[in-house]
Amino acid sequence: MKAVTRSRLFWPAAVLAVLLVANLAFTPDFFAVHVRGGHLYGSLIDILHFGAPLILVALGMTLVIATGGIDLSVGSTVAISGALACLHISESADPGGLATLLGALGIALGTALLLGAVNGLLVAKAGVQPIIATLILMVAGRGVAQLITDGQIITVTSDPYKMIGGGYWLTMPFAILLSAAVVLATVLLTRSTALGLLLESVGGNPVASRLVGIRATRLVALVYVFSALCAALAGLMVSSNVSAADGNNAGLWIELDAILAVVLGGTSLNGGRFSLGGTVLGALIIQTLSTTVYTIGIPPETTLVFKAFVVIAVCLIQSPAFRAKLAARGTRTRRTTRPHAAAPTNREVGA
Amino acid sequence: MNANALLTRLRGQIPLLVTAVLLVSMFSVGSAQYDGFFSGQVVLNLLIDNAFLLVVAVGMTFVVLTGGIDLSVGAVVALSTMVSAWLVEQHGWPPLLVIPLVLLMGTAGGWLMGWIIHVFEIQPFIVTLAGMFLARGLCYTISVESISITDPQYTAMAQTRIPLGDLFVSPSALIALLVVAAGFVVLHHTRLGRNVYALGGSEQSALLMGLPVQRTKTAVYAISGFCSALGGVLLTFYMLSGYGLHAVGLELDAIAAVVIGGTLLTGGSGYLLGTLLGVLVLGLIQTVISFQGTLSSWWTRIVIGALLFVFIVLQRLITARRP
Amino acid sequence: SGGGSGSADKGSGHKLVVGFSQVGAESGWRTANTKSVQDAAKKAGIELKFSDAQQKQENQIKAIRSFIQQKVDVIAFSPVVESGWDTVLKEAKDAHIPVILTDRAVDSKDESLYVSFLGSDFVEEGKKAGDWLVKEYAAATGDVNVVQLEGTTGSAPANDRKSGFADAVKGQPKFKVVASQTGDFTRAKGKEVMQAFLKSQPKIDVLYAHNDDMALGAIQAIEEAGKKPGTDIKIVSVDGVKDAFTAMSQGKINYDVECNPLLGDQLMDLAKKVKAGESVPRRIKTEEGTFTPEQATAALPNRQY
Amino acid sequence: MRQQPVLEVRGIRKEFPGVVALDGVDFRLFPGEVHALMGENGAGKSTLIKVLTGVYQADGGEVVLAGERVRVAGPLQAQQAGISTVYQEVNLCPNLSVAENVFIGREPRRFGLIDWAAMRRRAAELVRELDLDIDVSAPLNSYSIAVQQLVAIVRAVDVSAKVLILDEPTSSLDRDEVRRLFAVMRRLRDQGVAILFVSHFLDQVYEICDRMTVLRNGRLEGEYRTGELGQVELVSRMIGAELAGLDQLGGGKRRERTARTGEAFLRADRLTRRGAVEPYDLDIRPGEVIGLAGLLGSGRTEAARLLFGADQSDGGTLRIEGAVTALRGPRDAIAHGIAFCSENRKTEGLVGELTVRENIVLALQAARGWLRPLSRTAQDAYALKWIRALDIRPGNPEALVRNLSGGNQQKVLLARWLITDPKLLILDEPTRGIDIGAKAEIQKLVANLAEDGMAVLFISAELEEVLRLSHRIGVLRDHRMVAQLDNDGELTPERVMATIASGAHA
Ligand SMILES: Nc1ncnc2c1ncn2[C@@H]1O[C@H](COP(=O)(O)OP(=O)(O)OP(=O)(O)O)[C@@H](O)[C@H]1O
Ligand SMILES: Nc1ncnc2c1ncn2[C@@H]1O[C@H](COP(=O)(O)OP(=O)(O)OP(=O)(O)O)[C@@H](O)[C@H]1O
Ligand SMILES: [Mg+2]
Ligand SMILES: [Mg+2]
Repeated sequence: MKAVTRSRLFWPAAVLAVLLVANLAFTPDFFAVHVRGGHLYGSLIDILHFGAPLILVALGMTLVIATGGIDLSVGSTVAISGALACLHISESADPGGLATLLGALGIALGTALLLGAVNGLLVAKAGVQPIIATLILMVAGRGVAQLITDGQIITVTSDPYKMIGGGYWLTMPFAILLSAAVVLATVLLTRSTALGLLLESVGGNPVASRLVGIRATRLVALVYVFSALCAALAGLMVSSNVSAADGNNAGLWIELDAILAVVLGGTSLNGGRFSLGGTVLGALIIQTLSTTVYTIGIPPETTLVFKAFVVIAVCLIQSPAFRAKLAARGTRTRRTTRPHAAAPTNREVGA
Repeated sequence: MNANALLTRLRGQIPLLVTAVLLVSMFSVGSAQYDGFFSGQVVLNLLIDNAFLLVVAVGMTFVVLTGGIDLSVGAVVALSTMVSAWLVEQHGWPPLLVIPLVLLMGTAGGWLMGWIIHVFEIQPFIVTLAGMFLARGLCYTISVESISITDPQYTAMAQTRIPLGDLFVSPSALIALLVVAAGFVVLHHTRLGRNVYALGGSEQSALLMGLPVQRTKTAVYAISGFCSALGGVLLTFYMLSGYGLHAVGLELDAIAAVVIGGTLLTGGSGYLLGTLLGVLVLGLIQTVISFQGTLSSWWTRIVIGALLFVFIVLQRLITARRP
Repeated sequence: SGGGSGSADKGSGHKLVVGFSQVGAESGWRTANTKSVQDAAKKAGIELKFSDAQQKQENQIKAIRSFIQQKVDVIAFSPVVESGWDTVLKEAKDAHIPVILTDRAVDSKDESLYVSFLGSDFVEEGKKAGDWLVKEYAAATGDVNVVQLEGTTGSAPANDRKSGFADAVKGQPKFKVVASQTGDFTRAKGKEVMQAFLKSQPKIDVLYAHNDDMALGAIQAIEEAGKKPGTDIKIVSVDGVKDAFTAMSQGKINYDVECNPLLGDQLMDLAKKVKAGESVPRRIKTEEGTFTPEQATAALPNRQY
Repeated sequence: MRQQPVLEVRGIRKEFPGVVALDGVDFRLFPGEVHALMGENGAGKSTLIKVLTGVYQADGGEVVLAGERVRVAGPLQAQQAGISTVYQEVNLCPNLSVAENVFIGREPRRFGLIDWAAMRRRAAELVRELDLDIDVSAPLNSYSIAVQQLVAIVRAVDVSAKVLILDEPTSSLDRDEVRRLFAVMRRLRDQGVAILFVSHFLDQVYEICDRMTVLRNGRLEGEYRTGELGQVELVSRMIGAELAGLDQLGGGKRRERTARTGEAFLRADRLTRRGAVEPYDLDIRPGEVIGLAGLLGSGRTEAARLLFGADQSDGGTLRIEGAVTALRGPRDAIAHGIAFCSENRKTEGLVGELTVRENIVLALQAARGWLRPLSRTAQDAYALKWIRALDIRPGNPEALVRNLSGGNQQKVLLARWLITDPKLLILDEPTRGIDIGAKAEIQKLVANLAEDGMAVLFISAELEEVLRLSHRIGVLRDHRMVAQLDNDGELTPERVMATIASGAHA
């Protein structure tokens, strides 16, 4: 039992479970999953489905944060990639064709690669502080996305494109499968190679890492590229889900949610140790929270207050210091039932 | 003190100098480019229009120097405007009571966040993010509409112009400069200020050296809360309204100003005067954009990003090249 | 300025300069609005100083200040919010620059601060949507369950469209707003929220969306739930963008209240008149209609945005 | 009847997850004495000190201060109660100036504001008392770990407390510095200050201490007068076994050295870096141990860093196996088979958040590249092998390095480089904070590695150690290599000291 609670994933998982169960109280068939029209249908599926892009973005963010950085530009990358893909499809002669789809994916991911490389170079080579380096792209990138869409919403009708974010495969939303695959690939990439260890080392102690011969510059730059690719994939998913690209609003504030997901998952913003599983749980917590707000009908005016209390509660539960203090308080109150031991003096030094 | 010591200390100021020089060059380019740009009033307007940002950024500097971050500032600014407008307009409270109350509220909120951060060892990012949600949420629970302020004392503060020769400044700009001066003195000439730096250098060391870590940390967030509330008060002078959507994203502007000013986000190193420069840089970019006057919405963003890029890269290149 | 292609210059011998401060570019509607203003200025031979405030009132105030500094002839702007303009408008007045509001009013007590207000009335839009609902369900006896997709919390169109709608259905207890959440004016959010509604609400008769984008997102959610938008769930929305008209022509939206962004020409006319010293009405409503699916189908080919 | 102890603990117990660090320890400290706390690496010395000063809260037992039972809530409270401490790892703020580090928390003030001029002046005076010639307004991190240690001592001493605790203050100091420190300690003792002193150098302990308390595995072994207990007996109390002979303490005879000939593995020609080290020549042959001697700040570390590419040289040439090589960074050096074990394990060495196993394999893994991960079995094998070989405690490869005792951390760092099987091993103060048993092991290890053909560059503040191991000794003074001495069996520490002092070729 103790080993279970001490696991890094225990508390995020517990929080997620509590949130889900809380929903059950308001919507009795919250956990029900039916098959409707050949698709799985239910609130849990929705949470995974709408959480998929956030999971992707947070995944990239986790690795960035592991190196001690932060990436604010993911929201803009989400917008740009969706915009580029939809623009390409809407301008092509054969919007439903597979070649068009591949072209769209290529353009979107290729551009993301470039954007990530710019971030990476600024941070790793030029030594600009990550928050500022990526802030540049956050500001400018949104403009670029608007430029691409001409400030309008580009609607596309392309069945293969629709598949990415809104389609189903083997009764499951394809987006869920896709992000599960990416999560799996990332876990494999970091944990069955030495990448994870090297990243944690760079984030934990950059000076020492240089002295053991880790190629920190390249590693850090790559991490930003990875983050941009994840964001681009998320952007494709978001735009595909609604079959439209919205340069103005796609991915707005997703960077905050992504960072929050990472932190809720138990990864420290100071860099070092990271937990991909924790991040996935963190993202699901956030998505479940939104769904909870919708299903239990919290009025929009109080949504934020509600969120604030949930976030603080979640953090407190996860905080070992809080639990220790709670436990101490418990034993102390139990003790105070008998009169104070007559220790001669028990003063606090210099208090 | 010998010349060597002087040199080392001067070398520490180089990033600050570089930033200042870049700022001046940017202003010169603007002056050469646009009519009416080269005027004292444009400079003063930078202060007038960014007074509240400046105040908020001063508070943020304290937090960032300890290695923390405060995401709640924008929302606290909004809440301050909202509470001010609500109490003054809808409950008829006198401004002289409302303003101290709002300042107290901001300080207490900041203090509470700092306390949670320290005592329960939760990352500042989350605690202040929750603070941000809470403050914005409280705005909406007061009202989702904006409340305009017609109180004569507020309007007087809003419309007073203090002449400086041909030019003028607003009282808010002076208050902001005062806050910068006070912040400077506190940071560089008081124990609290040095403890802030020590905390940013190494929290564990600060603890082992017997510094009042908890007090410093809560103080820093309380200061940031106070500055946000004061920023909110200045914003009410500026806008004469309270609104839950005021100052959206201000936290990023404030952090950007602090970091552009040369403060390390990891804490322990930076200057308050750098923050002043950082705010001026952001303000100047905005001014250039508005003088440009033909940029479409998206080009506005792209150009802001590009200017920021050029500025940051030059700043890095020049400071990195020194031996 | 001056010189160049100044064929439109008359009388004073220099081109009319209008400073226009736009809220931002948060939606396709806003972009169409911007474009219309820019095109109209070009057409009318007016030099336009355009500034984008990125949704921030302080940026708009700064922009207006800089217009004053640059001594433009007329200032026009779409206020981000209604309140808080007195100071800067007074400065404009002191500099003898007339101000025209577009799209949204300001709540200033001092009427002399601006000369005219040109634009839509969000409350009216909400009311129109509500009126249609009342008429549509005049015969219904049972409860009519309405879900509402609100705009960005706190924004003026969201506030006004909500209260206008509420006013219109107030007298009729059969209309029950069973769920109301913000969809942030976006398709993705509209879809997400609607999906949650469909699961948590056993019976939904009507969807009222504060803009078309959210309605379009919601339509997808409804379809994925195996229901027919426009039939199983009636949809009423605001804006009248092209995509919505397409959806209407397919019977997926039942009623759309237009909110016309194309007020550029009107604005330029107004600016010229104001500069020439002619008296202008204080309130000019843009030409806005309401659309049923039939009207929308007919209008679709000419829809510009 | 003796006077009352200023500080006394009874039955202190401290438990960390999985480790009982202190188990019912009693300890008394009297005014006007220097008291040594002795024990192997991981015995619980630092933990006891941290409990005394409120960094950790004890799980049991009591602290009595001047006759009163107290709960020390934290270092701040401890300081206010008159306990001044230098912790084992240098715990100062690297970003602040030396003067600030000395005075922070008690800065001289005028009109409520810090009096910077007075602060700098007084700091300069204090620093000069220890014969340190440094610029007190420069940031602390521009100085070597030894200087930082001295600054920490200056700070603690100046507090003029009732109790002064020094946890391994001499681990990177050379003789002269130690002598000056002892002078200060004696003066304070004579003023009635109680001093708690931790060191693994037995000579130092016997020189300065009046009494000692021995810990073993977190338990109290006993309290003795220095005169009562001989060195051999002390060691056997510490390790809990009879010792065969003093010889094994590392004080024994020098090893036989067969002079090495042949091609140099590495040859430096007028290698230099401005402001760090003047042009110097050096060659190291396989199987050779070259020692570097010099006073604190003489440039030993900086000379070594050039050979590893940790700093870029700006003059001279470096030949590796005969070929002129420009090292662009540590990575290059590692690729050429060079390893560098830094003197500053906290900032330049370990990644505290990672486990012992991960820290041990880090350099090897970095050299292999991320695509060729060491299998978990291989990692475990390496970790376990070196945990056993160096007696790293706790012997759990999954323990976080941050939670290890100082000496054990140092062993982890050593293990990291030993598994890379380098051709040239640069060891900068490798025995810093390591107990005498382990020190002897490490010395034996280095000698054996050299025997097997590894070239070693050995830097240590402990001259005897350098002499015991090296074939040749480079002497540095004021950032200049002033001599290279053959360790021909007649070389004595005194002669090396004389060379350092005169700065001339011997
Ligand atoms: N924070 C901690 N968490 C877990 N274990 C710890 C922690 N601090 C110390 N320990 C363990 O407590 C034991 C005693 O460590 P301590 O640092 O007191 O040793 P020490 O006697 O000072 O050794 P050294 O001579 O190497 O400095 C060690 O086994 C160490 O691993
Ligand atoms: N009097 C001094 N004592 C100590 N360090 C000094 C002194 N004066 C200057 N320093 C600086 O401290 C730094 C220490 O250099 P380095 O680390 O190379 O020395 P070292 O010989 O390895 O000595 P150690 O590691 O024992 O401190 C150098 O940059 C040197 O300039
Ligand atoms: Mg120790
Ligand atoms: Mg050294």
